[in-house]
Amino acid sequence: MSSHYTSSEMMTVTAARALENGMTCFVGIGLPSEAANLARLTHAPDVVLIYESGTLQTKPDVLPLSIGDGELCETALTTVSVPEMFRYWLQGGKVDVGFLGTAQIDRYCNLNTTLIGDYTAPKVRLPGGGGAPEIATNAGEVFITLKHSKRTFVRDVDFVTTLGFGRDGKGRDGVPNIGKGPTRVITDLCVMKPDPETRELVVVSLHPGVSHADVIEATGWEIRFAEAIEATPEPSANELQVLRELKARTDRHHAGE
Amino acid sequence: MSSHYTSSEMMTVTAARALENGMTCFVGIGLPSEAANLARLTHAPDVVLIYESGTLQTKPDVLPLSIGDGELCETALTTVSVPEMFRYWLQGGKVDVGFLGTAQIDRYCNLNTTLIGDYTAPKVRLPGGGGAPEIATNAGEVFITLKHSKRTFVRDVDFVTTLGFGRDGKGRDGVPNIGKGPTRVITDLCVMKPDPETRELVVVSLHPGVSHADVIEATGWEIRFAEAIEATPEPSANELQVLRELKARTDRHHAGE
Amino acid sequence: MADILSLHDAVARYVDNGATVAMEGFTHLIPFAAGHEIIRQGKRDLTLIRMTPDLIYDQLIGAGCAKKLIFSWGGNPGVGSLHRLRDAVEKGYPHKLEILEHSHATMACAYEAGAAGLPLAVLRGYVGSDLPKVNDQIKFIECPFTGERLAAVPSIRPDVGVIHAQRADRQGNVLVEGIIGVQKEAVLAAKSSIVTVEEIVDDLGATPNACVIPGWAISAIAVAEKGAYPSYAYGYYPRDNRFYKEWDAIARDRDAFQAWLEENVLQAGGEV
Amino acid sequence: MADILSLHDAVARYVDNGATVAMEGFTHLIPFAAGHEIIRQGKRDLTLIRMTPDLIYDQLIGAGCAKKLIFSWGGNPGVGSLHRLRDAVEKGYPHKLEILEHSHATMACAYEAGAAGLPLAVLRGYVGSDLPKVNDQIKFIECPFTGERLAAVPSIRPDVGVIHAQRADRQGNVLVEGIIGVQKEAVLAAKSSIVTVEEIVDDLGATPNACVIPGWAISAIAVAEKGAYPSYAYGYYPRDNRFYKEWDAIARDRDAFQAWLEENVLQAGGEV
Repeated sequence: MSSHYTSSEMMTVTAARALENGMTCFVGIGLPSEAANLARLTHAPDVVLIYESGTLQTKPDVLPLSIGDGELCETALTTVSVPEMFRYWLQGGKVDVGFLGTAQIDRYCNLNTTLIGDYTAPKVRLPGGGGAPEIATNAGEVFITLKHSKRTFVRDVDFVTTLGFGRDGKGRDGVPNIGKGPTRVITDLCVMKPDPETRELVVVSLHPGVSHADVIEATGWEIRFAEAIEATPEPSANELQVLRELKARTDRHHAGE
Repeated sequence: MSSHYTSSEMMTVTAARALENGMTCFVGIGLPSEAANLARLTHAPDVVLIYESGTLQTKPDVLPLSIGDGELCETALTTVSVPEMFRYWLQGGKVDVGFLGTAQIDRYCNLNTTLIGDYTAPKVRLPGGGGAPEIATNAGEVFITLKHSKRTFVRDVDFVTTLGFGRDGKGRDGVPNIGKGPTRVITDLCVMKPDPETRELVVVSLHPGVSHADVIEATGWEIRFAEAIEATPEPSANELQVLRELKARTDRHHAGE
Repeated sequence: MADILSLHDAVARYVDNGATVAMEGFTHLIPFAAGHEIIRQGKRDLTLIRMTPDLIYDQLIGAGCAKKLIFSWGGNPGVGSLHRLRDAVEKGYPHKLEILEHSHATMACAYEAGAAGLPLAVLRGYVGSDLPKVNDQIKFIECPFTGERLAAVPSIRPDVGVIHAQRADRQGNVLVEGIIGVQKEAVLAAKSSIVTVEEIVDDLGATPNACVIPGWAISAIAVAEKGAYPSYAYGYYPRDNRFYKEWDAIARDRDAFQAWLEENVLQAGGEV
Repeated sequence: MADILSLHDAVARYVDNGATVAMEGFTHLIPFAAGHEIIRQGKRDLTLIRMTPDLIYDQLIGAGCAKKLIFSWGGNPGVGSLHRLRDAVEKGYPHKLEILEHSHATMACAYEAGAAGLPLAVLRGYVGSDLPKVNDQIKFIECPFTGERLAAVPSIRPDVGVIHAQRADRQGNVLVEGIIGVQKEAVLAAKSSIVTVEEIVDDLGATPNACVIPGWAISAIAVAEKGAYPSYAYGYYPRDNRFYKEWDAIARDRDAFQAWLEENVLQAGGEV
């Protein structure tokens, strides 16, 4: 891997590039928020960012630590109540893309943020669904970004908090008035898309310096690769600079400086 | 009838006195609005007036011509959307009394503001229900005020736009989560209340100078009188002065002066 | 992203003959200029939705634009009847008008449900009323938790939502202030939307929780100065209550109405 | 009409052992001072409702006040786990905690329905999710107009709603500004309500459509300066993100938590 950027930066830049200028994006906290704001500060100045705290069309100067940081409200076009956010803006069909992270994902893009183990006696209790279950079904499509590892990429999630394509890939078939679901998953190793027929995730692009074996090693099932696999373009100098400045500003801000 | 006030003034003052200080009142336009504001300007300064236009706790200096005059918003504590008004404030149980007028009323206090004649071939088409159907069921109780005549007081309304106690007086029996319905009807001749058993309207108080015969003559069914009928107290000099000033201000305002 | 168009072009692009149109503004900010433009363009067979038809729909109905009216209170506020509406309902003039009648609470909830992308609205409504007997869109459902019987109606999802607002910024974001009625809902529930505004400004000057509709949720913005007259625009001009009273005589007479329409709408270049 | 009380008296009057309590504030305006007062008064067996339990419920759970938690996202935002919550769920410490789990959209709609006096909320939710398998309050209904299958949940109608706001006037009317979350709904849906405020002023200084809750819709107002700290109050003080990060180490260890609680809540006279 090239030494002038990290694999995390590669992931964020690739995720950012997935957003097109002018899209309305319902943004999850953490990696999605980082990517969405990078997009806004580089190639997509008119991307509309919406956070579930009710902040519409927000342009934070530093990345929020929480989904409801003051920065999000102060730089928003307007701030609505949380019921209105979920009813009028998300369920009302105004969101092009939901951008989500997750703790666990399976081969059919189902997301688990509820727990590891059994529901009544969890091994690890995770935070829960939050906005994700309805973002994933009410947004036009869904992008997912997370780090690649055998712990996060599992054959079957322990719990379907949020629908990808269900346990058999057919979970959206015939369901009216929902979005098309996950259309890409961006990790620190590669980009994956669901197979148009089976909905199983397929690697379509490898990041520079990443091998097939690296992805196989980090995935909890026998991951498939597209026939014509692409090389993910490297981050540009400008993208890296903007991202690093954003993260430095953010760190200073949250350290209370 | 005493010559120093009119029967209309008698009606308005009596209707105003029905409101107690501190009540929250969902106000219909016209006579109810006149009475409610007179109450606020005399014995009930802390009565909370709510209009269906979304204006909460409003204190208009002149009577509104429409339910959404600018005066209502400018003097309100706050103005909410109309869905919020009907959902959170009325249906949510925050209204003590709904104050309504009507075109037609029957012996069981059912109100008709829809039409005279048959629905598909109306003799006279009236404006319709507006807020009344849900004000009458979701407010804690209902006051009604209108001028007394055989045309308005009919045995059975042509159409039940708004529930009093139904065609048989039992329309509220066993219905959960609704208010107790009409508790008094104030006209230019008398005050009526529903019989606690049958719910049929009974005259409980006659205005000064009004005879039993006057009421019988103006009512479209064999109206009953309470055994111990009271004499409605006359308007005070202060009430008359405040009412006349209010109406004079209002007339000047709506004439565009 | 909203296109900033002339009112003529906005109406020509989005209001088709036969369309379902919701023109809202609860007494305040009634989009009269847009209504007049629809009349001038001779649109026909419209299904008109509005809680309070008011003078704007009296004019559209009298001008022959409407096939059907969905409403909840059809009077001239504080004055009396809407005579063009009554003439259409009672006498079928200028032609038959189908009506579908609700209560305010129901229409407000149906707009809310439309904005929320739901197929139905649920409310504690119509208890003991005859309205469900004459409106077959009103059904009743049983709450699966309490067994309570509640009213259900289809949500309102018009082809076009039309409102008037105080101002837009150059990106097409709109501020609505004062009595906000169901205006936001009428825009969000509709497939397309037209917002007329008093002016376009650099900065909306909105407080954090003001009623602002983002430009990307609107189809077209058109400047229409005094576009809500004879209703009013909070912060701009008052309601012309005198005109509302004068309307009674104008609309009561078919010829007087036609003369008024000719002079003030059809022969007028733009907004009255 | 709201009584203006001390925070001690407001909590003593309205929060009973065994009550169902909703303390809301979506990241912003979290009513920490009120939470600490509930801990100090040793309330027990509470059913705690909150979309994001956050540090405030981590503290109440760790202090042994809670019997049950109804929530939709139980993490320390941007930091990680709520360790007192996890200790209760995973290990039953300090005692067993029953949980009932929703999504944000559902809880927001359930608050909205509670404020609207309805027994249920209806939404397009939980499609394909396993949550309905572990939460028997989630049912599905069929739209009588379209046949669409929609989720239904009971509305939220707590015994007590507790929020923090910027300011009240002397009549007890309250202004909430910035991220308003489900705060208004939590007050309106509840049988009783407590609103803590930064200050009481002569004039709220609210614009026409600001989020103002009238005093007659509130049970008690209590002044609690910095009452939302370490969350924030728009226009007053920022979120202490550093404290949120430090909380991870405090809450991870039972003894460290107990020491923190002793020093900052139990031995503190009033608000931290």
